[in-house]
Formats: sequence, structure tokens, C-alpha cells
Amino acid sequence: MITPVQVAVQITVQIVLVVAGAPLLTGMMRQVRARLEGRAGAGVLQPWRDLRKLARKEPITPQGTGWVFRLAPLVAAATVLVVAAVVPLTGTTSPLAGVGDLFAVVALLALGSVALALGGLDTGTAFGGMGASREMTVLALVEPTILMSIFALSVRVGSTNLGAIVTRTAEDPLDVVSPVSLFAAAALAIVTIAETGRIPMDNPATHLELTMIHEAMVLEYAGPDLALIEWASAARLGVLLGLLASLFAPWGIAGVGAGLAAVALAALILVIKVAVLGALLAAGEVFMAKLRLFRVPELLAGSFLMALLAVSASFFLG
Amino acid sequence: MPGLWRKIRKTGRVAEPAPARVPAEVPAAAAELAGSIQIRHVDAGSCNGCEVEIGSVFGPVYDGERYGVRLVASPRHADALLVTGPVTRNMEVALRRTFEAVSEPRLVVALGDCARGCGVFAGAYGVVGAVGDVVPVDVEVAGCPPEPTAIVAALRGLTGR
Amino acid sequence: MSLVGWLFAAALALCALAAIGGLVWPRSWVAGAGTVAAGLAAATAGVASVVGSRWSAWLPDVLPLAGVRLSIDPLAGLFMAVTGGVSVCVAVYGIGYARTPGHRLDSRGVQAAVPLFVGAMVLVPAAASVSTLLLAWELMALTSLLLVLAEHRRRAEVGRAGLWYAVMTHLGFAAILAGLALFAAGAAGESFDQLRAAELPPGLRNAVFVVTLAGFTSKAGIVPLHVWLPRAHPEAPSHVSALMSAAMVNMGCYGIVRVGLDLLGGGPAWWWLVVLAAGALSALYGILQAVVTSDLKRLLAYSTTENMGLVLVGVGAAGFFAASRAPALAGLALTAALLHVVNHAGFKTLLFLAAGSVLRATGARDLDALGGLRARMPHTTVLFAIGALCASALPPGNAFVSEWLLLQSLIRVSPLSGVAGAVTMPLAVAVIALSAGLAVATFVKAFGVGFLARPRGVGAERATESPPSMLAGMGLAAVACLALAVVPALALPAVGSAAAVAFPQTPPGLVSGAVTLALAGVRGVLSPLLIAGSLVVALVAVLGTVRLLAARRARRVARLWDCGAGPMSARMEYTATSFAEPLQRVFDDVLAPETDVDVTPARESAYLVERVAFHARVPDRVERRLYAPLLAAVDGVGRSVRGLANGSVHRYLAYGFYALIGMLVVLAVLR
Amino acid sequence: MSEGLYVPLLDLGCGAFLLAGVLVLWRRDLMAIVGLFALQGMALAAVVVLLGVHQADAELIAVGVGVGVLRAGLLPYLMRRALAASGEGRETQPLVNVATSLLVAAALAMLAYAVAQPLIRLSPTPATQAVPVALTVLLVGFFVLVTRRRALSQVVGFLLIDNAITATAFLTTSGVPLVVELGVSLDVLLAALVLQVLTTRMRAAFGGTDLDELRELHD
Repeated sequence: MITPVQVAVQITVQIVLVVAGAPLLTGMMRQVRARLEGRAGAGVLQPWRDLRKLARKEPITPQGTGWVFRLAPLVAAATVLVVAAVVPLTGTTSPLAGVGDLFAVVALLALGSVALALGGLDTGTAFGGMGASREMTVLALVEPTILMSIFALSVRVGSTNLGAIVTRTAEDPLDVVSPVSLFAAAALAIVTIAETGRIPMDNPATHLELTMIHEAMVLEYAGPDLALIEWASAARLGVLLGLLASLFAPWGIAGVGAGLAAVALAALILVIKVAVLGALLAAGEVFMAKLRLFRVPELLAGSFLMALLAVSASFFLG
Repeated sequence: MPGLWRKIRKTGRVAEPAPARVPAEVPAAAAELAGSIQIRHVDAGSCNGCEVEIGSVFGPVYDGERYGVRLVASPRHADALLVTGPVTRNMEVALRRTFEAVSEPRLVVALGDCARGCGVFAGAYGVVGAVGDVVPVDVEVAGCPPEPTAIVAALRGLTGR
Repeated sequence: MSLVGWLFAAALALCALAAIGGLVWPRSWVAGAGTVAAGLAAATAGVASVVGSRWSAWLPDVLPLAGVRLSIDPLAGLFMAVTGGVSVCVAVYGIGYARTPGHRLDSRGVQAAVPLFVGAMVLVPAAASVSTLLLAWELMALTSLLLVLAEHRRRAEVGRAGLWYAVMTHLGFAAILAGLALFAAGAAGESFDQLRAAELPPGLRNAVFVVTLAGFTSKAGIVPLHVWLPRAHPEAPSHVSALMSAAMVNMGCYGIVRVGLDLLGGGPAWWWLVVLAAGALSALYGILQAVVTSDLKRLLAYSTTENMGLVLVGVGAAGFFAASRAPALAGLALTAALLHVVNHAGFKTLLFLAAGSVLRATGARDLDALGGLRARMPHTTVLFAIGALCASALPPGNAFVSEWLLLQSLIRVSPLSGVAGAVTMPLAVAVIALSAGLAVATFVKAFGVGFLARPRGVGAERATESPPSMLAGMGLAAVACLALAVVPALALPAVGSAAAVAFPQTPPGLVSGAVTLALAGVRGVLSPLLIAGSLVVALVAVLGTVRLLAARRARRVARLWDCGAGPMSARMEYTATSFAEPLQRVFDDVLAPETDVDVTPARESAYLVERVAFHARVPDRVERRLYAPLLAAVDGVGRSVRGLANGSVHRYLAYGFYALIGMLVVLAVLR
Repeated sequence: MSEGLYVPLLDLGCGAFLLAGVLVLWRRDLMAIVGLFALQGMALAAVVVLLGVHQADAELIAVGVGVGVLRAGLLPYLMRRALAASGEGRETQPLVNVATSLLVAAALAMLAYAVAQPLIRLSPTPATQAVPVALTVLLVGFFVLVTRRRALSQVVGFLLIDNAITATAFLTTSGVPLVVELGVSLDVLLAALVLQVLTTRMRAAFGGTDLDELRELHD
């Protein structure tokens, strides 16, 4: 059975992993890109240096903004933290299994985006509004894909409980190569890219305001506020990649009632899996250009089709 | 895609090995930033010669990013302003406001001879003065335009890497 | 007479008293206090009946011929409680709102009509015979029509909106009348007990269902019968909009559940697929119109269409599951639908009341002229934010819980149960997902553009906070929303027993748990309380960390980053129109927006432009494509018929003569 | 082969078959479309070979290999050559835009699933359960034929239909007789060759193969 101690350990491990690891993941991905582009790169630790510096800097409240602007980074970071504690990253019994399922996770991440969008709107600058508008457009269009993928994954298990889905896949490895899993994985991968604002949806390294989505919302933030936002977007990517790894390649994850050693091993394996996924994502970005904003719906329609095919495959292929 | 992959394989690493760091005094504000400098570039009236060199600094050969320097889109995200050109009348207020928009601790790098002392534009009717006449300058980089190595050296002086 | 009976009678009596009081003494607090008391009585009656005490009565002498038959079961009780709750908030709010200078809402007519409207809405679910239901329904329609027309002297559009509303609601009434008359004729009796016991031929059952469905969906604002809603709601006084949008439209859903599931006892799967399809269509169409409109109250009205669509998706799914013999799923879907009715009533009351406060303070409904209210109306801003959070179905909001339940019931469809379910349910899930996503965008727009940043118009600049009674009304609604959001177990037993009226054979305890909602037979769980709690804990943790690690420098107030140019004017802000532009572009084919660019060249040269005018609007496509041709056709017929009636008495007598002859000829031929 | 491995592999093959089919709607790059068609040919061949192995039928395996050579090798090769000769790179303006096409494909998949149910109920084996996949590809192929403008996309649409018919045949009855299959394949080959010659000629004569432009010649 699961003891409170185990739950505490698992929550702590997951939160520590996400808190400490997310900036390293970003650093690693930048490093991969740099190497593929023939550059040397700033090193894996650079995002942590950036965060340390931002934390020391002076926070700025632009004139005319209010509590929404101040609260937005906190909410964005808090939602990611909650999600990091809820999803089963290191063990199949997600530590807070009673709190919510996949729907809740998705909705919590959306809440984070909404907070930032409102923060962008609160500034009243054209760029803030533009970023918010685009972010909300993408969010609205991504939603059907996510829910259909959840549907497809839940058909076999009869539940949207994350732990149940992961356990089932871990027990039956051949499930991973079934069309259901493959279609759902493709759909969710596109969703992850859209939700975290990576190429080809959005270019996190752009300097052109008119092409921005995520960056445009946060142009007014400085110092610790900005540090929170940067950390939150890195952690969002980390958590989503970890979730993908748990859903579609759950091997090595600690089972019910596993000991400390198993959880530690699972944490190690998780780090490797997320690093591999991140490296793949970064390498993919080198080969792609950012899509025009109005080509993005095409990509999302495609991902919706994948998710729908996953659902129908789960029905007709049994 | 396979073509691009082959090209990446064939090209390999382009970045030149990092030259030895020239010890120089680090401004007090920069010490606090500890290895991470985000830069907002302000063209106060430059002929774009310096911009070409800045482009090279962040290209693969000199790879300024490896020293912890990154260009950003908003002065709010920046620690340092990289100002080029003599300050023209039209850009005076803008430069001042950009400086005010940067959060403390903040630095100003005057890049190129024009930024340091108006260069060939000294005394022209559209020019207010050098960058130092409008905002406090912490670091100057000489040259018209300065070589990428000089810019990299100056930036390394700020990041301390 | 039981407690429920007494309370119900008290509610009606209080409504009547309040109406009389309003007529005699038109001070806003007289009718307001009466309505609050009536609402409280109705809500308590509803709650009491849901808890298990039933009441029914037959008053043969009240009406000639049929008498009045009343009965309050848990299903009726739920709707009565919702109406009561909404009325309390609205009445408290109305005390201050009616004193708005220049709106003339403290006139005798308006003061008397509000309690009567509430009374009619309390009466509708309690009706237990066809004639009583129709009477209450008509009373509800008439009083609401009066209230919609309250401000017709101030604005010309009110008259048009009232006309649309009157025509649509009476067409709907005619449909319900026809359907229920058919039903009663077939059942040889008009009390609901007789209807329940009746054995009708399938053809007649189908006819009854389809015809009443048309009538009820027109009341619920379901596409394509929704056209009155985006006209009437914005033009009505805001507290009336809240009553209509949060309480009256529910009666449409009540009617469908009562007639379709209870009286007819369910039906073939295609009925419910029709209901589901209508719901899905409304959900998508409503929210798409909401996301592109920049009129705050119109936006809320379209959002009502969306939410009623979601409710009907749940009702349709419930009927469908019942028809395909999955009682547990049917119960779950109906529970979700009814819970959504409750939740929607909560947040829509709040949002309409807040919109009313904004309208009162700024004189503007157009989001493009609002903004900057955060500093000027801080309490209203927070209250609207709560409503918007709930309406966008994000945790910790209340709509998230009901939509979660709805999704849980839909995704558990078994592929073995047949092709129809296996094809429909995924599409329904996709529709719900897309409408939820668009709802997020809609309410980010409404809140972000309407309340944040800087004022875009003179009205918004001069806005001041609303009086305490209005804030109190909104506050009550907000507290109800938050309570429902964090502890849905407050409402779930009531909703469950209401659902059990329609499906007596459902296993009890489908959704259980006080803190964590557990579903019978699945491992799907959700704990809104824990989610909210952990969010708060995480917020505190983040804030603490930031304070601890990053407290070196004090916060500085700086100019907005204006790219170094001059100060930013309000005209540079993003407007609601520009916010929705990307979505409008994506759904171009569905919305068919109209844009009109008018370039005036300068006199000296055709190459120099003097003025560019740009108009863009998104018309209601259903109205444009369906109603406009219909109205044109009716108009044409009317024109051609005009010649028949030229005022000559001889001519009219001649018509009667022709008719008589014609009838005799027909009789002669047939016999 | 054990049942435990056969079903997942069959499903996987069918999944790849379906994926390649619907991706044709997604991509605008004609070269990529040909690549997808080749991928689909491979998936089809794999499914046929798998059926052969499962039924221990050497002839079926041989047919599968033949299908693979033809549809994953020869036809794509010919199309690539035609493409290189024509110099047209992209399907620029399909009659129905890409996002809508994808949603239509989703609807078609549901439709195919609905209409295939009676067929599956006749003999519910793992192979027949995959018939909706083939039907979806058939409908998608038809849709490509209807909405795409370039001659090469049209050829691909036609070939998708052909692939789907072949797949249906193998999945339901474990194959059309070899002779028929050979005949059909030769027909297809011939059609492809003729099309290649035609497109080359048209290209030389009119400078493009946009069908709407060609219609103007007729008017």
C-alpha cells in the first residue's frame, strides 16, 4: 500500500526534478541547437545563470498596470508546480492521484496561459494584446486535439486517470506500437510543441515582435517576475515531455508501493527519457522554419485528425 | 532534410576556439550579473557598419552566446544597452527612455567611434552628441567599425567568462 | 400541506405582494425586498423538495374548466431552487440598479413586472398539468416581454428586439401548445400523471416530441431558434437579462427533460441524437459568435446559447444512453447536464449583473470603448473576473466541474453499443473541447479588454464604482459560484435526485464523495477542493520563494515600454475586435464576416488617399441565411394578401359566403 | 506466427497505411506526396506479407513482395521522374484548403467506420476489423482526386483508391486471385506510364499541368 511517506517522497522528488531540471533542459536544448548550427553554445547551466541574475534584478511595474499584471507570473508558476506534483512522472501511483486526471492537468496548464495572456493585456500595449490574442487562438484550437487524445488513451483503460493509463501501458508493452498509441503520440507531440511555443508554432528566440506569440505577452516583465515566467515556461516543457514519456514509454517507472531505490532509479530514467525527447525536439527545430501564423491552424487540424484517428482506431481495431 | 543533415555533418563546428580572456576591470554593476548578460541593441543613428559586426559576433564563427551574452527583444529583459552611432536628434528621447526602461543594475556599452565621440559626424546639425552625453556609459569599444573580436572582448569583460 | 407547499405558496404570495407594492409605492427597495423574500422562499422550497419532501395539489376552482394542478418533485425543485437563487441575487442588485439615473427603471410597470416574472418562473416547474404549464409559460413570456421593453423610450433598438422576442417566444408557445395538446388528446387527460400513464402510438409520440422540442429549444436559445436571444438580452435592463439568461432559458431545458424523459418516458435513439446535434451546433455556433462580437452583453447572450447547447448535449447523451440501455451512463450524463444548468445560472447571473454595473457606470456595452475599469471599479472587476473564470471552464471554476462530468460520461461510450454512439460521442467530445477552448478566448477577451489596461472611451474614463446593493447582489452570486466550484458536493446530491426523476432505475451514488468526486465504476476522480487548495499552496510557495531569493531591490514603477516613441495613447491598445481577428480569420468560412473598405482619393490626384474607411461586422449567419429569406417571403405573401382586405364590408361578407359554399361543396363531394 | 504478435503488427501496418493516406492531404510538396505514397505501398506490402505469414501461404507472401516492388518502388520512381521532368514542386492552391481537407478526412474516417460495421460483423477477425482503414483511404483518395489541381496529385489520388481496393480485398478475403491482381497492377502501371508521357507532353506544349488552366484550353 501507499504510505504518506512514500507520497511525500514522490512529490518531493518530482517537484525537485522539475524545479531544478527544467532550466537545465532548456540549456541542454539550446546547446544541441548550438552544436548543430556549428556554434559552441553557452553551456547547459546558462539558463540557471540567467535565472540567478534575473532574481537579483529590480522588478518593474509599468504605469497603468495592476494586480493582474503582478499576479500573472505567480499563477503561471504555481499551475506548473501543481501539475508537476499531480502527474505520474516517477511512479505509476501519481502522488496526488485523487486530485485530478488528465483533463485537470490540461485545464491547469491552460489556466497558466490565461494568466499570462491577461498579464499581457493588462499592460495595454499593442504587443501585449497581440501576444494574448494569438496565445488564446492557439489554445482554443489545441483543445479539441488534447481532449480527443485523452479520449483515445482512456478507451482501453476505461478511465482518464493518469496512473491507470500509465500502468496499463507499462504492463503491456506491445500497446505502444498500436496505431492508437502512435496516432495519439503524434497528436500530443504537436500539442506539446504548440503549448510550449516551440518551432514551428512560435520561435522562442525571436526578436521580431510581429512574429511573436509567447514572448509578446511578456515583453513588459523584468527581474524576478521575468525569472518566474522563464522558469514556468521551461518547467511546462519539462512536465509535458515527462508526461509524454510516461504515457508512451513508461518503462522504468516505479510501480505501486515501490521503495526509495526504485523511485530514485525511476527519476534517473525519467531524466534520460526527457533529455532524449528534448534533444530530439531541439534537433527537429534546426530543420524547420517557423510557420506563418495563419498556417498554424493547418498543423492543428492535422493534429486533430491524428487524435480522431486514434479514437476511431481504438474503436475499430479493438 | 537529408541534405541539410549532410551539410551539418560536413560543416561540423564553425566556432573558433575562445581566445584567452584579457583581464580588465569589470564595472561594479556587471559583477552582480555573474555570467549572464542580456543585451538590447539601440541604433541611435548608426551607418549600420557596427550592426554588421554585431551580426558577426552572434554568428557561428565568433559565437558571442557562449560567453553568456544574448540579444533580447525588450529593454525590460535586458541588462545592457548596446548603443551604436552618434545620438541623432530623433533618437535622443528614445535612447533615454530605453535606458529608463532597463531594470537595475544596468549597463551601457557605447559601440564604435561614433558612439564614443560622434566620429565623422561630430558637429553635424542632426547630431546631439556622443552616447555618453545622453546616458551614462560603462564600457566603450573603439573602432570604425570595431572588429568582432573587440566587441566579444568587451562583452566578455562584462560577463566575466 | 407540507413544508414545501407552504414555502411555495409563500413564494407566490410574496411575488404578488411585491408586485402590488411596486405598483402602489414605486420605490425600488419595496419590490426588491419582496422579491428577495420570494426568491428565498422559492429556493428553500426547491431545496426541501430535492431533499425528499414532495408536494402536490389540485385546485379545481382557481381556473375554469381545468383547474390548477401543481406538483413539486426533485426535478421541479432543482429548477425552482435555481430560479429562487438567481432571483435573490438579482433582486438585491436591482434595488440599486433601478435608481440608475436616466434609465427610468423605478417606474411602476418595471417594479411590478419583476416580481411577477419571478413568480411565473417559480410556477412553471411546479405545474403538473398541461393547462397549468401553458398558463405559467405564457405568464413568464408576457412579463419578460414587458421587462425587455422597459427602456424602449430611450433606444429605438429595444422596440425591434422586443418584436423579435415577442414573435419567437409566441411561436415557441404555439409549438408547445400544439405538442402538448396532441399529447393530452392522445392520453385522454391533461394531468401529468395521466400523460405518464398514457400509451401512445409511436407516430404520435414522435410528433409530440418533435413539436414540443421545437418550442422548448426556442426558449432555451438553441440554434437555429436562438435569434431572439442576442437581441433581447443586450437591450433588456441588465438585471432582467440576468433573470432571463440564468433562469428563464433553463425552463427550455426543463421542458425537454420533463416531456421527453419523464412524461414520454424516453424514446428512440434518434430523438436524442437530434437533441445532441442541436446542442452541439448551438455550443459551437454560440461561442463562435461570442468570440467575435465586441458587445459585452451580446457576448454574454451568445455564451448562454453555448452553455444551453452544452446542457442539451448532456440531455441528448442521457436520452441516447438510456435508449441504448446504459442506465449508469444515462444518469451520469443527465447529472452533468443538470449540474451545468446550476453552474451556468450562477456565473451568468454574476456576469450579466457585472455587465450591468459597467453599463451603468460607463454608458457603454462596446468592449472597444471600455478598458481601465480595474482602477475605477475595483470590486466589480474582481467579481467579473470570478465570473469569467467560472465561465471559461478552467479550474478552480464551477463550469469546469460540470464539463468534466459531461466529458466523463461521453468518453465512456462503449464501441460495442452501436455505430451511432461510437461515431457521435467522439464528435461531441470534440465539439465540447472546441467550445471550451473558444470560451476561454472569449472570456479572456471580455475581461482583459473590458476591464484591464487603460480606458478607450470617455465613459470608461469617468466610471465610478457601483453602489453597495449592486455589489452585494453580485457578491452573493460570486460566493455561490465559488462554493459550487470548490465543493460541488453541495449541489450534486440535489442534482442526482433530480436526475433520478427522469431515470428512476439508475443506480444511486453515481457521483460520490464530498472532497473528491468519485464516479461509480471508473477510476476517474477529481477533487476541485484539492485543486484549489494545492493552487493556493503553490502560489504561496512561489511567492515565498520569490520574496526569499529576490528581495534585493525594491519594485520600481516605470513608464510603459513604448519602443522609445511618445506616450502610448488608448488608441494604440488592442481592442476586442483585433483580439478576435485571428479566430475570425480561422473560422472565416463559418462566420462569413463582412468587410467593407472605402477609399476616398484626394481631389488633386487619384494616387493620393484622403480618407480610408473600414467597416467590419460579423452578422449572425443563421439570421441572415434562414430568417431574412423567410421574413421576405412572409412579407411578400402579406403584400399580396393586402388586396383581399380593402375595408369593404361586402367583401368580408362575401368571403364568409364563399367559405360556406366551398365547405358545402366539399361535403357534398366527400359524402 | 503467434497471435499475440500478429494482431499488433497487423494493426501497426494498417495504421501506417492510414497515416500515409491522410498525410497526402496535409503536404503541399509534391515530392513529399510521392514519398508518402511509397510509404503507403510499403505498409500495404507489409500487411499482405504478414497475412501470408500468418496463413502460411507462400503464394500470398510472393504477391506481397510483388505489391511492394510495384507500389513502393516502381510507381514512385516513375512519378519522381515525371515530377523532375515537369519541374512543378508544390500543390499551391487546392480547391479545398488544407485545414478543411483534414477535417473532411476526419469526417470521412468516421463515415468509413460507420459503413464498415456490417461488413465486420460478417466475420469479426483482426483482418476484417481493419477494413475501415482501407475504406477511409479509399474515400480520402477520392477526395484528393476531387480537390487537388496538379496532375500528379490526381495520379496519387487515383493510386490511393487503388491501394485501398487492394487492401480491402486482401483484408476481407485474403486476396484477389493472383491473375486479377497482376492484371490490375499492370493496368495501373500502364496508366502511370501514359500519364507520365502525357504530362511531359502537356508540360512541353502548355507549360503546366494545373487542371483548371487546362480546362480553359477546352473552352
